[in-house]
Amino acid sequence: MENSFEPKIVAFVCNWCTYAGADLTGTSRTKYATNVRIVRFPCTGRIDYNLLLKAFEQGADGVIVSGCHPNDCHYTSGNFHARRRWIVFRQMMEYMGIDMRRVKFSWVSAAEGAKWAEIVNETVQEICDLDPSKEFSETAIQKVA
Amino acid sequence: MTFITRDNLLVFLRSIIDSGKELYAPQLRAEKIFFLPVKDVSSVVFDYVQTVESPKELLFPKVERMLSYHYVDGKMNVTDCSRGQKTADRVLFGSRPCDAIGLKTLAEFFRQDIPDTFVQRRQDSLTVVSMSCAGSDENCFCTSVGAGPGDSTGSDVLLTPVRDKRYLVECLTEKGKFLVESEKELFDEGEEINKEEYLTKLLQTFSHKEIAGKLSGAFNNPIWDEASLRCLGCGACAYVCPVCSCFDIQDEGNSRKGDRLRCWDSCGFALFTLHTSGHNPRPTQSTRWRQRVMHKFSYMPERYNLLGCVGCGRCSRACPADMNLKEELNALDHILEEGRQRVEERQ
Amino acid sequence: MRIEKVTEEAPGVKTFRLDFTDDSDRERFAFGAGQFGEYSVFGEGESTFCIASSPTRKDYIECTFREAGRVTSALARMEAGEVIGFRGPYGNIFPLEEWKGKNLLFIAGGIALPPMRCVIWNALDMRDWFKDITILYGARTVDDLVYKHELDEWGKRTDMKLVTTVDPGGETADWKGKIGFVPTVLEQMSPTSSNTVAIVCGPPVMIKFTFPVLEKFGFDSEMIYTTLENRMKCGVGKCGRCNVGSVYVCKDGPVFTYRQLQSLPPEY
Amino acid sequence: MRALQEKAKELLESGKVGVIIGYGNGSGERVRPVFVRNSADVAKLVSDNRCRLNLSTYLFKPELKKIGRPAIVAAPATVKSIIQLISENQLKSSDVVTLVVEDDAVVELGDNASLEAYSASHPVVFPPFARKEIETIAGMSLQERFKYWQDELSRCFKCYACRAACPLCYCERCITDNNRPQWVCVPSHAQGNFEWHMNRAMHLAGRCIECGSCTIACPVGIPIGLLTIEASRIVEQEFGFRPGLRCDAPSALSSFKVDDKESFIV
Repeated sequence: MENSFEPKIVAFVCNWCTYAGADLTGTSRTKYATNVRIVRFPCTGRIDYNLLLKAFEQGADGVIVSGCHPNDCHYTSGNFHARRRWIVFRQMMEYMGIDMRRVKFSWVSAAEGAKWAEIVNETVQEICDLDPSKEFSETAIQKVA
Repeated sequence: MTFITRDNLLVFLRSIIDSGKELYAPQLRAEKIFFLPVKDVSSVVFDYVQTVESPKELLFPKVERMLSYHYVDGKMNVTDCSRGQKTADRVLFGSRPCDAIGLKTLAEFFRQDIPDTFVQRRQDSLTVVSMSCAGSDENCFCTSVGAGPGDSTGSDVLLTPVRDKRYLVECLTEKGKFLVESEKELFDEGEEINKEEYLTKLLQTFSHKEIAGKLSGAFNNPIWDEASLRCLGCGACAYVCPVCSCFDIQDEGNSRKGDRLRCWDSCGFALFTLHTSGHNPRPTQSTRWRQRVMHKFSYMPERYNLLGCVGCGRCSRACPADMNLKEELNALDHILEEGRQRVEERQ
Repeated sequence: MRIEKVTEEAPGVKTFRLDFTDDSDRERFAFGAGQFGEYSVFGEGESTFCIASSPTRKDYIECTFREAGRVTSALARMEAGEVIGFRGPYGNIFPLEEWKGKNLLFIAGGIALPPMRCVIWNALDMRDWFKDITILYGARTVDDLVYKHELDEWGKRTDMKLVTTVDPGGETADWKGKIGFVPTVLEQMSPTSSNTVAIVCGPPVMIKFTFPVLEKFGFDSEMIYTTLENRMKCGVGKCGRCNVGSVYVCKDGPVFTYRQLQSLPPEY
Repeated sequence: MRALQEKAKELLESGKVGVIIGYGNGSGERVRPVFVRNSADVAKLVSDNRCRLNLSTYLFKPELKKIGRPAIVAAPATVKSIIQLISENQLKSSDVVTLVVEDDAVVELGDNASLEAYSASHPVVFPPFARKEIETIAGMSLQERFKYWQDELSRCFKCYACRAACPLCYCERCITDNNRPQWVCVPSHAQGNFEWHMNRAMHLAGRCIECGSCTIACPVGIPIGLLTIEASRIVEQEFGFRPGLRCDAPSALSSFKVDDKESFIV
């Protein structure tokens, strides 16, 4: 049965670097796991942590958040602000008992098509090892008693 | 008169669980007492004045699924959750007489006009075994709202602690009799006693009937502004209240699959009555506090002949700003009485 | 119910014509002028609007709404053919029977014409029941006037009188109606109160200033009707937010006389 | 107590302030917020170790703002929250007269410097239960922590007393009251509660001055203060930032350093 688990992974990426990078992965015909659904944002600074929560609540098994490398942000400092929030958010989630191995943060530039494929493949593999997301599924977080 | 010992009472509770019913009783959690499902009868607490939350969740849970919808094969399938579902048989043990009255009032309110089947169904399968009060605190005022520490209204069985860990047993309804009869040998017959002697003495400080009369002319009284000055506008009072029944309806899910849920709401929140246009009929905390008191002591009696308060004092204990309802009502009574006398003198 | 037709009335204001998806529902459904319903978009929630079409027009109902909150925005995105949820009808009705043989004076402001359109069409369809019918309708700007096509139609009819007005500054170059706030225009019209029922509906501030004008012209408070709109969730007197004193707008209203309102606390 | 009452009398009679926000005797053994507007009523003011609820949340209540300039009876945590509010441009030190009671003498903290000096010399001490809980949680595994919080939060019925009591929750419209988009589910089921408490913690990260008002206010006894305390601990550990100490401090989560640690980012 283990082989049949196809994790659902949502990727929140910035328009200027990672989205272009993922595009490059495609145009260079690099093959990589198809489990990922990409959501494009203007900047990592716009990626609210609530979006991550919502992704899990709606059945995602893993989330990738990715944007421009430090100092490369199209808006100068969006990724620096985002990074501070991630630092706090990750640890808060762990404090509340959520396994943060399900969330991958990365910097992928427009030129790093290969890195994008690598990150997706790696994440899929890691999530497969973790089994389907349990914390947020309806059995663990009951909607109605 | 029928009695039961503490030891036999625990056996009785055990037998309720064994019979497959869900038993709810006061238990300790985070240094506070709550009505919780009982797994082990040894965790049931007997020494308490009042639980933090009222037992209203047994009739009116904080979140209830009203309907589910699922769009399949080009068709929207809607499941009405008010129909067809069986509710587990439940026994509530250790509710105070005020709680039992609260449950009854709540059920009667939901029965008005278009009966609410969710509440109705839960009430039908609930047996209430209450415990008279041998103690009270400064927040209690049941005697001022027409009840008392040994009032049997709304209970199916009422126990009153007498001496030596024994309890006087009053079977009040068919449901109650049924429950007691099933374990008859645990109960014993004893001498006649005067129940009143074993109850806490709680002085009546005002009359709810008089308050109701006086409130009709008190709408513009400055007392509301003064009393609500320290109100923080949270919903703690409403959520611990055994009678408060206001709710919100929320959709959850997406356009293809999801639920329509009913969840508790409170008149103390600024958003409760806020119109989309930005207009708010109750724009300040004082108007919201007034609505709370008026609704309980004036509108509900006038409209449904139900009193919206049972005097349990939970709102006062829960209030982070220490708004004490008993004290406020006494002050209200006093001020309105003075006002009435002034008017009479002028005439 | 299925959306049959979408009409754009004004910026952000749309009218839906709705038909029942279930034939037996259509058969069973009956309502009176003044009643409202709970319209829902699954996943977004429910919203309360008056039924804007006349009970004399069978087989469909219409509702008009302004895109404002979560549900109305979702509704505004919907197109003909899509299905929405409906509960109702709820609330009381305008007592048209009692008004037989009287003059009717309708006074509406802005987005408050829809709840009145129901009773206007109802009255027009039973034209011989009533004597003079006058409508005074105002909005902030010419753009904000709803039911423009019907306003044209009403303006052309000879068996009724229509006065439209826009707030000062809201007129356009070719505006032929009046300019001024509704209460002011009403005062200029010097309406007769004899044998006349006034039906007022509009934003709270308009209502507040219109009642005194009507009283000045001798309208008895029993002869002034209005329909209230408080925030509602359940529509059946349970959720506890639409009450004005001990009265629930959803089941004792939404139609009230000014006399009734005078005895209630001003929480609407 | 006498000193406080005299000071209050002087402030009211001189017209320096319109209202004293202080503590008075409440039901039973409790104290409650009182708002003294008349010098004849200063006897209502008390000051003892029961006075724990942070009163600075009342500085934003519209009904009180109308009365006039307030003086506030402040515990160490209250002073910290006032400093934090000043640093967030919600308040100026001249908007409020801050009164601290020490050894039955009353000190008026009238400017940023005196507020900061007082704050620096008066650390907030957690009540013993909080220290114990913090240790317990620190020793838990991930699964245990998940269970612990699910269990605790299951009692939450979203009365928002925590928000109401918090001096730093001053938003006119809270994220949870917005429904476009609906970031936080309204019902108090497990999911809605998790979202609410996560948002509360994130919004108070680096801002929580650890007064414990939310925990005191919680009617069902959830140690919710631990969440915001943890958020602030993370901010301090990662960015070296402690709220409530300096009136001109930048906001931890709307500033950044180029070399913030990023070991978790690939």
